[in-house]
Amino acid sequence: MTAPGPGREDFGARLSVDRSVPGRRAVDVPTWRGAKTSLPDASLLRDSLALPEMSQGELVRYYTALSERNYGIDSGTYPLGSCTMKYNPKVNDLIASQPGFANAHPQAREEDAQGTLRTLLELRHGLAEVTGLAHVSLAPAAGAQGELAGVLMISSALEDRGELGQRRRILVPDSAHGTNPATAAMAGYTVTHLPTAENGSLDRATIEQELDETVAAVMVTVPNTLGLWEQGIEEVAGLIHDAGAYLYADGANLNAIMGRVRYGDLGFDVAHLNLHKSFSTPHGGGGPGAGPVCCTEELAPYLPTPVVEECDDGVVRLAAPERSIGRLQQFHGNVGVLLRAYAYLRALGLDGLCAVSGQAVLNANYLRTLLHGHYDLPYDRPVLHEVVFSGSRQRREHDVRTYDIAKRLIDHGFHPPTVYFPLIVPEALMIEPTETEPPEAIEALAQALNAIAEEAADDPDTLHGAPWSAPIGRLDETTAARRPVLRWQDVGVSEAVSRMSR
Amino acid sequence: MTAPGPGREDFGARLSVDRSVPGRRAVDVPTWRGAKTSLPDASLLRDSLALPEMSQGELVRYYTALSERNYGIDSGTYPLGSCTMKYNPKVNDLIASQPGFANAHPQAREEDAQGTLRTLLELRHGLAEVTGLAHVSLAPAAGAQGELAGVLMISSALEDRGELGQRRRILVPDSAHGTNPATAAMAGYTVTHLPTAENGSLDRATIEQELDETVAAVMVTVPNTLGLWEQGIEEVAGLIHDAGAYLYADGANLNAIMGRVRYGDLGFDVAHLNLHKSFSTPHGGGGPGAGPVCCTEELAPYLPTPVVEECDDGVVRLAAPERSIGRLQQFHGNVGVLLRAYAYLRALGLDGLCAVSGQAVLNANYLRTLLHGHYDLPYDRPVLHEVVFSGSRQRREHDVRTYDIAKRLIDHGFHPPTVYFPLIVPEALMIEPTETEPPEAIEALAQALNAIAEEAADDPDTLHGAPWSAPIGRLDETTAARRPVLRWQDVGVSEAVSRMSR
Amino acid sequence: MSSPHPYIPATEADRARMLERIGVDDLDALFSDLPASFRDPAIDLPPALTEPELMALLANRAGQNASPSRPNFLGAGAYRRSVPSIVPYLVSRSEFSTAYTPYQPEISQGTLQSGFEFQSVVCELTGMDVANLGLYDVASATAEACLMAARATKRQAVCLLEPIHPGTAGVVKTYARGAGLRVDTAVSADEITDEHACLVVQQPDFLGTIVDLEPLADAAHETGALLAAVADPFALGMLKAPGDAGADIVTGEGRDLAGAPAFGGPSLGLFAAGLPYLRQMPGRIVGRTRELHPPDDGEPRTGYVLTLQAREQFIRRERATSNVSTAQALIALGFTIAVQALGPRGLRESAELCYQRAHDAARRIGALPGFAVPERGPWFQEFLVRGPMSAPELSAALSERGIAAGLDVTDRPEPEARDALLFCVTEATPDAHVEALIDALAAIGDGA
Amino acid sequence: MSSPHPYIPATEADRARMLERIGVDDLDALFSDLPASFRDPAIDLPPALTEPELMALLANRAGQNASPSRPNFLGAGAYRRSVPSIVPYLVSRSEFSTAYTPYQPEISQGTLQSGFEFQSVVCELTGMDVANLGLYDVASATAEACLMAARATKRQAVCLLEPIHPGTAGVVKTYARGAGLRVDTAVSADEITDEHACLVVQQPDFLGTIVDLEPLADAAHETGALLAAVADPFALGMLKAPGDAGADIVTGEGRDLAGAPAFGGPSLGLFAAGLPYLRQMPGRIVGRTRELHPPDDGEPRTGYVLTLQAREQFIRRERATSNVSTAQALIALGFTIAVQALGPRGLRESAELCYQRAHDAARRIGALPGFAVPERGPWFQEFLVRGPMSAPELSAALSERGIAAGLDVTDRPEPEARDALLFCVTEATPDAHVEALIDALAAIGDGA
Ligand SMILES: Cc1ncc(COP(=O)(O)O)c(C=O)c1O
Ligand SMILES: Cc1ncc(COP(=O)(O)O)c(C=O)c1O
Repeated sequence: MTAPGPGREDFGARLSVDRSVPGRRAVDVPTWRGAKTSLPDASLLRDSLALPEMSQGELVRYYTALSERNYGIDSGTYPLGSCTMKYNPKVNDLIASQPGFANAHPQAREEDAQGTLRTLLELRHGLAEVTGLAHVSLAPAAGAQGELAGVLMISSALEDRGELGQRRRILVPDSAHGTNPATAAMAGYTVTHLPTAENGSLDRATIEQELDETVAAVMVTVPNTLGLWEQGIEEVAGLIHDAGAYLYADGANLNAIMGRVRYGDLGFDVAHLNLHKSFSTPHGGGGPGAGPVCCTEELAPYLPTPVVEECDDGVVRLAAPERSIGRLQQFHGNVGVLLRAYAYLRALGLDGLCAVSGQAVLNANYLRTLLHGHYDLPYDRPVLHEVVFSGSRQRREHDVRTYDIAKRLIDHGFHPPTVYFPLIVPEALMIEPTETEPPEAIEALAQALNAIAEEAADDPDTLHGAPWSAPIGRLDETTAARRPVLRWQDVGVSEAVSRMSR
Repeated sequence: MTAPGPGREDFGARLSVDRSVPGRRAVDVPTWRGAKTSLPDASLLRDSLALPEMSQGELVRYYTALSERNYGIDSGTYPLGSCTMKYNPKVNDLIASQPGFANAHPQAREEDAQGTLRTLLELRHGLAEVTGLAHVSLAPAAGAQGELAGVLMISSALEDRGELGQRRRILVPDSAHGTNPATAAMAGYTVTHLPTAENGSLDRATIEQELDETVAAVMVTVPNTLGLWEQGIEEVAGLIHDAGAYLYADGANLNAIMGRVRYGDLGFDVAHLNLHKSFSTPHGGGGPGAGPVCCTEELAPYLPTPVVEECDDGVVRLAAPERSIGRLQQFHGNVGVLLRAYAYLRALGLDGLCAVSGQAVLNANYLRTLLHGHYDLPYDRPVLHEVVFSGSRQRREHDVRTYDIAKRLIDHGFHPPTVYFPLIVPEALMIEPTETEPPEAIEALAQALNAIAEEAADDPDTLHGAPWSAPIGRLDETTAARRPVLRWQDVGVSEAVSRMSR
Repeated sequence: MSSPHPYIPATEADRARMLERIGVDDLDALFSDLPASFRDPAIDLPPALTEPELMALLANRAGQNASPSRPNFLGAGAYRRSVPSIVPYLVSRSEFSTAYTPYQPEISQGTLQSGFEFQSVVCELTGMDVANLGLYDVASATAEACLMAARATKRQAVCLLEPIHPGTAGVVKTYARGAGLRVDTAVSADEITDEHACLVVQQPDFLGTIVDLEPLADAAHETGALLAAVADPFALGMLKAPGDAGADIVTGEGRDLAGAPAFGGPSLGLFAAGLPYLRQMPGRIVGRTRELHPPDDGEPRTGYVLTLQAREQFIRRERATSNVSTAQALIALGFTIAVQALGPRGLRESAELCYQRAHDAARRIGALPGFAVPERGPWFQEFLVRGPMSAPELSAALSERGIAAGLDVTDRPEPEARDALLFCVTEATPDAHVEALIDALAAIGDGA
Repeated sequence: MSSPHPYIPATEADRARMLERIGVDDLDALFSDLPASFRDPAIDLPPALTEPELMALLANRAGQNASPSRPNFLGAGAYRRSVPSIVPYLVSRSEFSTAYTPYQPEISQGTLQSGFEFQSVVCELTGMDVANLGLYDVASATAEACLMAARATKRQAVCLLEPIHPGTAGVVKTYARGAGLRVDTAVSADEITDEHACLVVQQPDFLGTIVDLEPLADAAHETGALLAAVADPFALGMLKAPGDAGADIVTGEGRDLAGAPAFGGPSLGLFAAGLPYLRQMPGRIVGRTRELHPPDDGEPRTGYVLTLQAREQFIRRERATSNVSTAQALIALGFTIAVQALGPRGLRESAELCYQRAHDAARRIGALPGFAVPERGPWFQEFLVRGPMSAPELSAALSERGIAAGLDVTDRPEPEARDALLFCVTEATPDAHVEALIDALAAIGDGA
């Protein structure tokens, strides 16, 4: 708790450098008492380093105060659609921070890291079971890197088939997350956007029309970003394979279907998962995550290096698949995140995973029902893990944007949902409660959103100026981009920082 | 961060039981799969247990929100006089929580606990050096228990001298902390209060007058609770000893003089320290603390059990002094706190301890100077670790009490100082900045207090109603005591809690 | 040190500026009251360590204790528990851990509301009307219970029923001496007289046996004494609440549910009593109240304050109910969260799991040739083991095999304890440790 | 499970109520879109574990790794550092750790303002104008640097100067393939041509040598290529900032200053560049701004937002500068706090301590009969050791003695690496470990 001062404190204006006093320090460094080696030539050395100088207590206070200007999952409901913000079990953090795990060196002999490696092996097996795709590399650091891995694996397979030169297109639904087209482009492909049909699934006719010998792959998010099942995906898989292309699953929404249906069974060739979503590892304000890539036998030789394998001697090792696309990380991926995901998997088991997907879906539908009528619902069907409303009516009738609605929700004590995504829903409000929200929280959220819908009619200006009760008011994002101030020096504080000279 | 809802949330009205839903749970318990033993007779077993039922995420949110309704040393300046709220180094917590320390069993063979025991031994030596009293027991759990130990040791010594029956009085200055007279009474003594002289020290004449063969001991706080040195204490010690009594040091204010002067050298027979103050271990919202008792050779045989000693075989053991007053704890004291205190001692060394006392005193005098003239200063002299102002002028001229001033300080972002103590200063404001506050914080505190002094004149009602910006407004303490509501059941919620039946 | 210590912000330049403002020449001037002849004594302390050096030193020290993964069957007052993972995280939040005693309720609602939860939990577990915010440990809490009983009954002796933890008995004696109380020990409730302020009974007793408190309460009450039960709060997950069996005061040790044993402390003394004793109780108490000045358009909100302080030393001084000030608040917070995490079913299931695992281990040990498990009645988690050699020899033989045996209780007067070690198995004792123990005992039995 | 899992609040009764409100009969109805023939496949997963079982299992697993207290001289991309004690505590505060990417700045100022601090620290250390919020790790950051250089120069090849970490080179190749870039490796700056978008240089290089970047920058710039330096941010505590030596892009690995190696990750890719490349940069960037609607009586306050997002995938999609979304924000926070805790003097002193300790160890090893420490120029914390036997044999001999030797680099082309192990000693390598190594090497030398 920071007791606020009278008046409005401009906390953001006081950075570390503004709090710095030359000569203060937060930790001491041991003195070297042995024989001294002369330093390298001065031309190789720096002669100044302008960093803030604070005592330990001051630094702790500064970052404690900063933490209090943040909202985490422990602060309350965090219904960001697609992001799957669920409770992060503390036990997972305890487990990953055990010295035996934390201090394992990435270059250690495999015999010296069997505890970690066996755990990763079992995670690999677990993910294979859950996805129905038997082969897995845990290397990708996040979803987007998992996508890159999957698409590059497809490139390698096509190359081995001699078709890489000809298959230069990847089809991506217009409801896809931005990482999908961006990944396809990074992997050198042209992106063709597939329109979403009335029912919220892919438009079969367009796919059939687009599928030809120039298509390398179709990337589909299942369930999709509308929170809906891709109807007929198992048949589309057949069409795609018939056309010689591969079917990629963006598995970031696995949490809706865990334990109930599997990508491999439906005909997907490769999928990535977002463990930092479905498997509850903390998102850290923007990572670290982990985006394992899972695939069929056919694509297995191309998996990124390393793959965890048990050898005949019972030792678990890191292997480079035969025709691997190569490395994605200097070492072996975000192992600390993978350990947490493993702990989560073991805490739940199959019944637990089904309970997760079941409750996640029930919660989303409950919210859908409670909000029904107050906001437009472009795809008015039972949903899976999330539901996408539209603020179009509020925009049209009261000149209130979804942006305003989101900001106002902050005043009601909630983190806002995802807004303006998926792009195909105008003024989108994409809400994912997840299974870890109690029904009372969903009811309170619905009540707040419905109250805001009323306010939009009665008192739109309150929404336009919101939030009113956050640590800071609505911020000027336009000027931020137009005249970027991106570091201390840009604020003109560099001279306030003492420079240490040799 | 908790984004506040619109309107005033009555957070305090929603206890765990109000959040409870029958059937929820925050942890699972393993199932016993072995042979079953029948339970004891039903008459020995309970048939209901009315506790709240919450999921893990809900419970974490509840206590996270509660933490945000608290102010700790990491939140800002916490200038409680006498309480010595200084920065608590995180490294000490890390050290004490190492599994090797944390999991040591108190009944372990001493050979199995040498890491802990040697550390305690070195702490014991360090405290002996710092106090000039060579013999130490680390057993007392807090200052008050240290006092009890010291006074009982005096009783034992008197008993051995055959004077216990006759020496039934203990002299305690009127500026003493309440634990001093309470301890004397618990140990069976009659308390005689000694008035404070004009200069803020003991009144020598009264002491001389009171000192007779009915006096067992004089308990003196050095420096005293006015933040002042007890002038002539070394001479008073002589008088006391001449009268056959013992001189006890309440060492809770050791932080002002660490490294500069020692109780033993001054003639004290026994002293307790408050490690959770002087040695920076976290106070925990009311403990745990540690109140080691240190004494002369003469009193050493009476120290509480255990005392840590190195034996001839090099093994460190727990010993019962010859004529020990006995145990104060089932086991060996608040060892986790002692480990933190040891780490603090080692991080500082002698130079560091002197730097601590020096800066603590400098900070208190700086504050004294900055506030000078704005509040009455009954003892207008340079102070040591703390300074005691009086709000008498504000009370008299503006009907503003020190209570109001303290509450208003909350609106300025500070924890208030200690108020109404010591009892000899009317409307006391007892302020102890400690050495870990940067000068800027002291300046800001002085500015706030001086602004409040002005407000007292210009706008006393703002002070009467303060605080205005805290998580909750001024509370009705009178009703709380008159009609005590001390647990859930008193609020009438017990029926809301599910009862578990066998 | 020319540059300041990391814990002390002020630099040399800061100091110069401050001294100037104060109007003194140097720091020494501020210490001029201290008697010159005693100033700056020679103090022998090891030199300061930087943080990495400090961490290395104390990692090393921690490694000099027996490994925490070593099989350990010690109980006797400190029990290995499965502490829910959320406890250490929440307790370590510095808003809780670095706060002082909540003297300013408006910015201490976290500590205070948690304290109200604690009191409620303790009342429910013990079956009592009121609880305080906790005392140092079970032993000092029991000592305070005796002093309170003496105040309430105006009697000058207390009676401890054996077997009681010697540490508890010891502290009662220390405190009783100051208060001028006589401490008697008894092996049966028959020994209680109308001189006794209270009968103190441990539940389960020191040798692990579950005690039927009702007849003891009746016996105490018949003489006008109170019954003070010293109960393991974890065992109360399944055992009858002492209040329901007639206890007037209940104390207990809360440390183990809140965290690791830490060589015995920080501990947590639980203290609960019947309503008649409320104003006689030692320690701090939180009460619920409301805001004084709600805004015109609002209801007063609910808040918590320290209350009934007229009992306490800082107001009542020598007439206070106790001298206690700083107690064990942070451990109480951990205890509260742990109990609430387990909840009513979890607590019951854990207690039963503990019971089952201990009995299973005892049964297997009793079946080993040369070993016996003498019983004294129904028991909870601790049992006596008598082997084919003397108790110290058996203990040493296990120690050689890397196992910490149960406590040697041969010197106890109870016949069952003769030549016996007091073993403890809880819900948290790893299975592998039990297996290792049984293998080791079998091997020792074979060798004997 | 009839009762809900601890992670899932809703009870059976809650579910019934919710289903009724939704208007469906059962949960299955909500899954009716899923193709029936594929529903509820057989999935083979081990049964659920309760928390105590889970903790026991994974404590056991952690124990199957080599003990963390074992002497270890591996570096080669992951270095043992003295992480300030305040880092793990602050980073673990769940307001930081359980937040999402800060899409809603008003309630994410903690993440955002810390991010601004991070960018500032990275700019200062690297001597660059702008930095992003971090990428996955040094290797993928370097790959992104190559892609950015290719975009900026419109060239189709990059040149890696050896010796460079093989993991870094590997990731560059993976990314380059997708982007259609050729990856050349060179042993000298002479090999750079005007086909190359950039010259990538590691500082210190893979074998530990400190590189003089200025001539390399000049060589690159002469051909119109950029210089991308892959620099150890810790070494930058004493080494010249690559920006001051002419680098256009700087990447680096931030993991080790922020915490333990954790078998290589989570890592933290640092990415900084000159101002001209700002709008070509991958990843998130925080900018400083002000409130839009201050109250009538107030100045607009300062706040932080994600900015320049028009580069990013969620707006630009296939035309984005990178596909990166989730990165390593929490590690960046730890890095920032660690660097600020050390401060300018601490960072310099730590780097010099590391340098001195490594050189002292190397000197002592080089003095052992049978051992040599071939040097390639000034070096920082890693050195080559050639012993009286082959490198794998030496490694195995040390391993038998409980010491993890330096990395085997015999297969490197550099002549000094032949038959050599790459040892690493840092400021945080315990003295006792260095002593143990020297003793072991001496004994091995005697035996050979
Ligand atoms: C549907 C979908 N796909 C892909 C991603 C990318 O995952 P990451 O942020 O881990 O790179 C996300 C989340 O950002 C997502 O929601
Ligand atoms: C001067 C003085 N003496 C004694 C005490 C009692 O110490 P404790 O609270 O640790 O029992 C205190 C603090 O409360 C104090 O300030």
